[in-house]
Amino acid sequence: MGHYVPHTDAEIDEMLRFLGLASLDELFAVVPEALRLAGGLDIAQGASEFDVLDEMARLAAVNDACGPDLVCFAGAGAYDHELPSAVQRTAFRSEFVTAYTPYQPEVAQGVLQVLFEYQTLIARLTGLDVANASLYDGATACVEAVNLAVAATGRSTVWVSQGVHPNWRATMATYARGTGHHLVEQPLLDGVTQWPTDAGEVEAPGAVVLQYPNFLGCIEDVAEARRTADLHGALLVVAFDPVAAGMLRTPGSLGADVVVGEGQPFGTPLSFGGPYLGLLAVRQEHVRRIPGRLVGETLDVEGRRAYVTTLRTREQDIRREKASSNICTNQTLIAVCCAIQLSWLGTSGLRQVALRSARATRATREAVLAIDGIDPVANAPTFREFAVRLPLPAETVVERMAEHGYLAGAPLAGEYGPGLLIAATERRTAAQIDGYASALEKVIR
Amino acid sequence: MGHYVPHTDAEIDEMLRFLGLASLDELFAVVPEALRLAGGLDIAQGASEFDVLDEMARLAAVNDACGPDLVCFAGAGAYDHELPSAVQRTAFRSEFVTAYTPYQPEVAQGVLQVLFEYQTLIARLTGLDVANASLYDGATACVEAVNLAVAATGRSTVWVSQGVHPNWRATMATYARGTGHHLVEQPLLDGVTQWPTDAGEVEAPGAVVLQYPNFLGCIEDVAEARRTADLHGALLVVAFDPVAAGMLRTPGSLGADVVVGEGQPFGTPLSFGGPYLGLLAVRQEHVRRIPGRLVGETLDVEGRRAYVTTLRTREQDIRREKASSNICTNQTLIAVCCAIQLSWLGTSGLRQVALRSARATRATREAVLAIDGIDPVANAPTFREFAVRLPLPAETVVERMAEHGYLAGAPLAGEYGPGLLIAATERRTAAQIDGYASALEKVIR
Amino acid sequence: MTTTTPAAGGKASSAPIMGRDAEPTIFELSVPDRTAWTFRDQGLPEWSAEDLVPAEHLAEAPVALPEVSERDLVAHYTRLSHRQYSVDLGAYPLGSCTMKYNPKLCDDAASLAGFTNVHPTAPASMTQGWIELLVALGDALCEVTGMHAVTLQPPAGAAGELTGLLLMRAFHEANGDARRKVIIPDSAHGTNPASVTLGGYETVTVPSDERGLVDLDALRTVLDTDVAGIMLTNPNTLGLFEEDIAEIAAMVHEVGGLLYYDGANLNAILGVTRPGDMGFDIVHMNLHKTFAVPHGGGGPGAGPVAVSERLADYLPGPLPVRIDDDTFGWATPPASIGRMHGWHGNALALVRAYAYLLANGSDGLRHVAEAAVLNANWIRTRLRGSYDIPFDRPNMHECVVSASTLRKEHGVRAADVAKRLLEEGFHAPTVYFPLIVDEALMIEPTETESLQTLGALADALIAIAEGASAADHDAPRLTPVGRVDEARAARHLIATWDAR
Amino acid sequence: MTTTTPAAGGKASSAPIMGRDAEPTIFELSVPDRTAWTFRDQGLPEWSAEDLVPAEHLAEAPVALPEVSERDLVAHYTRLSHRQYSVDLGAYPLGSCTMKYNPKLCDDAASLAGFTNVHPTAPASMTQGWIELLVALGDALCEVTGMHAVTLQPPAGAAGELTGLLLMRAFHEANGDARRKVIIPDSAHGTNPASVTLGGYETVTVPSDERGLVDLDALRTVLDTDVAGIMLTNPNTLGLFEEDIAEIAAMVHEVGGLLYYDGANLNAILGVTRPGDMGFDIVHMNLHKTFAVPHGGGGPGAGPVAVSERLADYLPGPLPVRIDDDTFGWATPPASIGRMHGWHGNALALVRAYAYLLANGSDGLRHVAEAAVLNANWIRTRLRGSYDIPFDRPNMHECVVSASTLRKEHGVRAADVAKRLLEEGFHAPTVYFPLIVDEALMIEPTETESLQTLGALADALIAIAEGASAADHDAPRLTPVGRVDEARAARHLIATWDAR
Ligand SMILES: Cc1ncc(COP(=O)(O)O)c(C=O)c1O
Ligand SMILES: Cc1ncc(COP(=O)(O)O)c(C=O)c1O
Repeated sequence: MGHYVPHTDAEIDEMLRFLGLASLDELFAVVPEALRLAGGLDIAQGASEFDVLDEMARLAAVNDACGPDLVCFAGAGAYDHELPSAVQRTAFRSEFVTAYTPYQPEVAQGVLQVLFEYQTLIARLTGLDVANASLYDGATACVEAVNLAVAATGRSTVWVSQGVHPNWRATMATYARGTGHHLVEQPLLDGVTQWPTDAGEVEAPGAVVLQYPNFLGCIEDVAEARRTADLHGALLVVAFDPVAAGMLRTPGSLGADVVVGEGQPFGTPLSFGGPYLGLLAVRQEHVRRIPGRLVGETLDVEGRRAYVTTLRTREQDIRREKASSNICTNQTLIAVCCAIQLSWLGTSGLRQVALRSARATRATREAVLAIDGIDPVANAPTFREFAVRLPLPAETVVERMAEHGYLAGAPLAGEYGPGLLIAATERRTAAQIDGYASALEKVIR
Repeated sequence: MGHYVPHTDAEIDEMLRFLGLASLDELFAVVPEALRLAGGLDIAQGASEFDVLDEMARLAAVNDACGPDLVCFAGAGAYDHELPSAVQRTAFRSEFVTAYTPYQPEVAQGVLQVLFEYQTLIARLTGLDVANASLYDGATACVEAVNLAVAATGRSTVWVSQGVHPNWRATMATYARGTGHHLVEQPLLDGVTQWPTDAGEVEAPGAVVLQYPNFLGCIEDVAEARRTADLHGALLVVAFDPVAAGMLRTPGSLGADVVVGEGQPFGTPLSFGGPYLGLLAVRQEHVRRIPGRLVGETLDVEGRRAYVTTLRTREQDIRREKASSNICTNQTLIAVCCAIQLSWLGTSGLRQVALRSARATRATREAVLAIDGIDPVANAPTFREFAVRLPLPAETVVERMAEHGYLAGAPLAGEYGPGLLIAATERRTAAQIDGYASALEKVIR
Repeated sequence: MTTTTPAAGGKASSAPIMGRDAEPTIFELSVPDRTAWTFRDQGLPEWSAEDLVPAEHLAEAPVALPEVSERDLVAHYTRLSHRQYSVDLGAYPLGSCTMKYNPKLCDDAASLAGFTNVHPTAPASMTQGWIELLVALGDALCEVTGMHAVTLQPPAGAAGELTGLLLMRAFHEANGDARRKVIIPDSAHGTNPASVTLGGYETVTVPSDERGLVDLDALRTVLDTDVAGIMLTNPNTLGLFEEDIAEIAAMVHEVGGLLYYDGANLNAILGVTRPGDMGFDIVHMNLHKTFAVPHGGGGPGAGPVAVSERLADYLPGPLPVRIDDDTFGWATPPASIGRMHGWHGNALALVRAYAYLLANGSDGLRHVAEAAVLNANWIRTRLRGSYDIPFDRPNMHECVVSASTLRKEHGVRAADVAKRLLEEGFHAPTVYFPLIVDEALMIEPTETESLQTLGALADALIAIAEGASAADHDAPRLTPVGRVDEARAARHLIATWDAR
Repeated sequence: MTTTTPAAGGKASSAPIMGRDAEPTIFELSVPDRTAWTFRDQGLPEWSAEDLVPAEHLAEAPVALPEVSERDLVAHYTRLSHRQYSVDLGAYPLGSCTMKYNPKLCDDAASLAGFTNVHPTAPASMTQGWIELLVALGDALCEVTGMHAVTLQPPAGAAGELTGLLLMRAFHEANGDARRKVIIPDSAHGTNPASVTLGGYETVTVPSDERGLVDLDALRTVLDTDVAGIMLTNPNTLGLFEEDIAEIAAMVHEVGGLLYYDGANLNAILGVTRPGDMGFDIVHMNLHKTFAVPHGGGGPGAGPVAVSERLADYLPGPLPVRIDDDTFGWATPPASIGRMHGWHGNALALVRAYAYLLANGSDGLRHVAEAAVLNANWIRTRLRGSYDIPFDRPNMHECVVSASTLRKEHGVRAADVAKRLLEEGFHAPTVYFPLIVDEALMIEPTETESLQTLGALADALIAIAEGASAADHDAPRLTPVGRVDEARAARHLIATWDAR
């Protein structure tokens, strides 16, 4: 039943009369008879909101959710960080949740100002000049960065480190089917990217792309990547972990031209992978190529500070086939969560998240590597995640560890070889880490 | 540590300097040395909000909460009705939650208007002229009604039906220790009150109090109580079940002078008994004796409709020892929930809740009384609740039924004799009722 | 065609974000047969009302309620929320009300299904978590107040006061002496005398002396064996600490009276000093002031009452008790006065208070008091010269200033200052209380307001004083409605939509 | 002393409820060393950064973030929310955006810990509930669109479009024919041509005829074997149903091209007719329009893509699949184009859409379409005479009117009408789109707005037209800020606080 249609039967009649129609069906007279759906849709009739919530609760209950009964040691681009009540309750106020893209700035200063603050925060985390108002997720942000670099350099060959998240590389490859970009993957050696000294036969790259820290948790040498990019006049695209900004040098300070990342660690639950948040920031010189929405500060007629979406001529609705990207709807609400979470953290809190996550990871790493039969995949320094080789398939280990109350990590495959990727955040305690290690020891016996 | 104190050390120093003080301790110089607490409070140091939530979650998890795993057939003044998402999410907006009593009407029109709407809704449900802006709960509302009646009649003897909730009668008796009111309880016969034809030796009553439907779920004859009251020139106080207004005649239409009730069934979860909502409405002639806050419509300087708390001279802050009640803080937020829930129900929805609850109760009653060894406590007609005698202690039955996933009901005692009070709301389905009855059959074997 | 019914989904007329029209009432938005409700399919026989209840009991006509869609319901109340100021929107220096910021963690704690979906009649065996929480909270509150036992039943401060007075009465009656009087200072809150009356006592008022404290000589003259006790709040409602409290206690106890502590101002002394140590026998707390239970636009609150050992046997029951290390249950004291609430009090409010207590801990609570007192002294000192300060001495968590000079010189009253402050973007202080101060403005910043906020508040108050003029009578101008005609509301009472 | 830092706890300056000042930025509210964060005690060795990471990788200076208290954080963002209009505050007739009311039940469904706390790498054995939901949603969306298979990965409509174009490309390449062109009508949304480019195709635009529909003759002239396909939305962006769709489909298929359906306007035809039955091969849906996923101020949304059988093998993977009656898992189609998202798409948005779908059911969805179309026709009819109606014929879920006469006679443009409407308490329609209508005002009331709301909206629009004057250039006046200088923003770009 159309619970959410307010019209009473009397009103429907009144409105039809006003339109000179005899029935609701006549509204669809323009639809050719042959195309009309006979008998209606073959899905169940509507249910009460309470029956619906029961069904949703049933489905939710079937999942093994992270929490006290399944302590999370998985990362691989999706991290189990704290979600303070103040951030969640403020970000999800209905004014933010039920607004559209701020097309009428006079009544959208709320969203616009939060986005302006968000852009500033992301610019600071990346060490670059300008950030946009969000993209879909880390993977698609990486694609947009490559498209920007190719447009800027006019060269469509792109060198991509195999340290970049495999799903992100898969997404880049998929988009490349349309753009025709030529993606050349560069291998890792003991956890960090080996950049070729010259391009050889093939066209020199327009972009050099790496992840910092990379998928295996290893801290890449961004400065060297910068040198590689310079060698070919390519732009340096760094996919970074925003949490690392609490301890490590910013990609911008290391020479990145474009920085992208996944914003989920700041204010967004694991959510089975979405909605997440695509971060993207660029050097000033590339601002006119930046994809998606950008909020700028300006004045209103009375000279009061005001915000508005700007440089609109880059966008699809105006530039159409020549737009810098096709993105329209983005991830604004997740950007709002991110901005509020970063404000909750502040300078010292950001450092604490990084430090506490690194400590938990160090403790976990030591406990896990102390188990014989388990070896590190790489020896390069790591920050908040690390990979190990196990005596039996990672998938099996994950299944068995679940029975002990742990999400053991993310299984590795492909170019990384078999193994398990393990991460620990500021939420993990010594007790949980001990429990994890002893369970793991049992499980691999 | 004081997470919620914003002051930085530098600011504290700056402020102390401004005050010419050397330390925070000096702020308490006026406190005699002998009274200062040495060594601080003997409670744990502060914890992070996440540790606190873990502890709260631990405590919550220890309880057997009503839901799919414990289907609720208990009532006795606290009912398991539906709580629609729209009502809960709207009522708990922070503007309503974090405001004080509307002392500055120009910036409190939100709360004031909702209360004005609430007063109107409660007046309609009771069938009387004016309702106040809430009291603590049904029990204390009953006390306030008696105080009003005694003040109005100048007679301090009060006849109270034993059909009134025992906890409410206990509360009335407790308050009577201070007011000196003389409460005379009147017994039930086969579920309904037996009113004495004359007062006998003792002073005639200033108030006659009954519950409709009463504690055992039986529908009292309010008209007869009215006649009894008239016989003695007493005011008739009816404690009603607001859900009954969806089917039964309103207490006002049956002659009540003052109607009180428990508002929990509309928009408030079971909550282990609080915060609930004290309903109180009176005939116009008693409005100047009404306890607590009252919101009235008026105009602002520009002639726009506005709301404000009114007839303030009745209240403690102005009238002091002569006030109509000592109440100050009331249950406004719960009144907001109630008003929004009643608006969600509307005319037809209110009828549906009553009808569906009565149907579920009828079905439960038939299934339960079909079990041999179980007999009704009374045969008077019931609305949404009924009482039975069991072959073994109700407490035992409740414990055992819990293992089958049911909250069996509320045990009876005292003047009612041993037994179980059973209620079913619009949430109860045929399947649950069948399951309940067959479990009960097993349990009493 | 024309449309007469106002449109909730339509004009955001009442959201101050757009326009300035009033929001229609929910009754004006009602359209016959429109619905928001849905109910689950019960799978039961569809008995009619007549099948279920004898006809003579059935209403002829259904009660008329607003008929709106979920969309209109949400729009209407969301707009009304935009016409409501609140702590979450800014400072709320309402004296005596302790409008501190309430941590959001407490909302989450109070939303746990394991608390909200528990039936009050469920046996102890099924509610161990609840009872453990109540016991732990009670223990902590006893420690904070320095008392021996506590009841969590009273749903607010005034109910706590009455509970205390009934305990006083029970105590004296048990000792076979019928006393008739309870003393309160002239600065006392209105609920105190009102509760005294309900407690069956007669109020005797003692004046304050030039220090703003209880006048000891005056007290001496009213103290006799007919005095059941005295009700005090310390710091008192002027925000001043009753320095002679020990002596007062001795004097009252001397004549066999008891001391009642009105805990509304407890925020000032958390972890610094305790009513029990001052000699009080009975203490109520306003958890909705001191322990961050949000005020909800007027309530619900919670007003637990803690007592010394000799009064413990009279407490209302049942009381949550620890039976052994990990079992909890209920017990009613031998000489219990009875019940002050239909169930166990405002239970979910108690959950919030307990979460707040755990988060702050002993160190945090002391810091709360320090910052609250620091802020209030800072404000008083800043306002010196702009407002009269009748008792210009170190105060505790709040300070009372006066607009009497402003009134004499510019005809600007405390109420005008309050309305002007609304225009400046702050909630107003409490006005005209305590009654002993002419044109009183009672300012309680609370500890959660920052130095920057205090500065802005002080700047605004000073600017108002400096710019005081007849124009202030037109304030506030930028609020959803202008100054409201309170007299008119009382003259032609319209307390319901149907009374219009 | 003076206070320079703005005070979040202080002036409710930005809450329109009081005053009219701007809300400071969070950066202006920052005070060195102030904190809101708390973290649990990990019980781990307190290794320093140097202990954990080689020094050369460590930042010299920490990244500077705002330093505020929880209280100021909440006040700041709560005030900003009071400067934001939203569906929950009132009507939002933004054409093409389907700003319907989003049932609150969906918020509760999407908040269940069993959904929010699941890690995307958790194996199928641990996420059966999630996969079952995705399968059930996918099946329902196939039924609604009349298609065979679906991917839920695309996070929004534009991503869905690109997915569709990449599927087109994969299909043609598999058949060994390299086609270069994709046709779109001149009324198409900007994302269509932008996606065509990203798909590696060249955009060919076909004009609309005097009916506002695709010009068949023009279409015929551009159709050849170099055409990979055509992208249409039906009803089109004028809100008109493409009556010749069957013939168009035949023509396009004739030359071996595919038909792509832009589902932005699906709300109009739910349960009435289906893209699949019209002959479309690929369909994207905007769940954030049709299926009540709230827009979140710009996103997130969800743009699933459904396809006919012959395209199923190319879908992105992994796809959620039913393995047997009660087991679910993942499978990647044999010729999959790859991935369109890092994980499984905007999963929680899919939860909302599924809850909405269950609540409405087949009967509810059809009723949604009927009411949406009824409302849009009612509005168009009411506005006749007050605004130009370039294509004054029965429309579907939205109608496009024009201010061109108002502009000629009064110099009042569509943008001015929009700003005036804000003053009247409504959100504005979409302006200047579709591009083929001069001074376009695109009005989509949606089905959740009542007749009363429509009436109020129409009355306001008519009053604006009747009162049109130069003064309209000063609108809006009663909003948190007045008309915003967009040109200035672009001229001196200030995209971050640090760029000022
Ligand atoms: C000094 C004082 N005493 C008592 C009370 C009454 O408390 P409550 O409003 O919780 O009943 C108050 C509350 O305003 C107060 O300020
Ligand atoms: C007709 C039409 N097509 C495509 C889109 C793009 O959808 P999205 O914003 O979800 O990317 C929109 C959204 O505005 C639209 O209106």
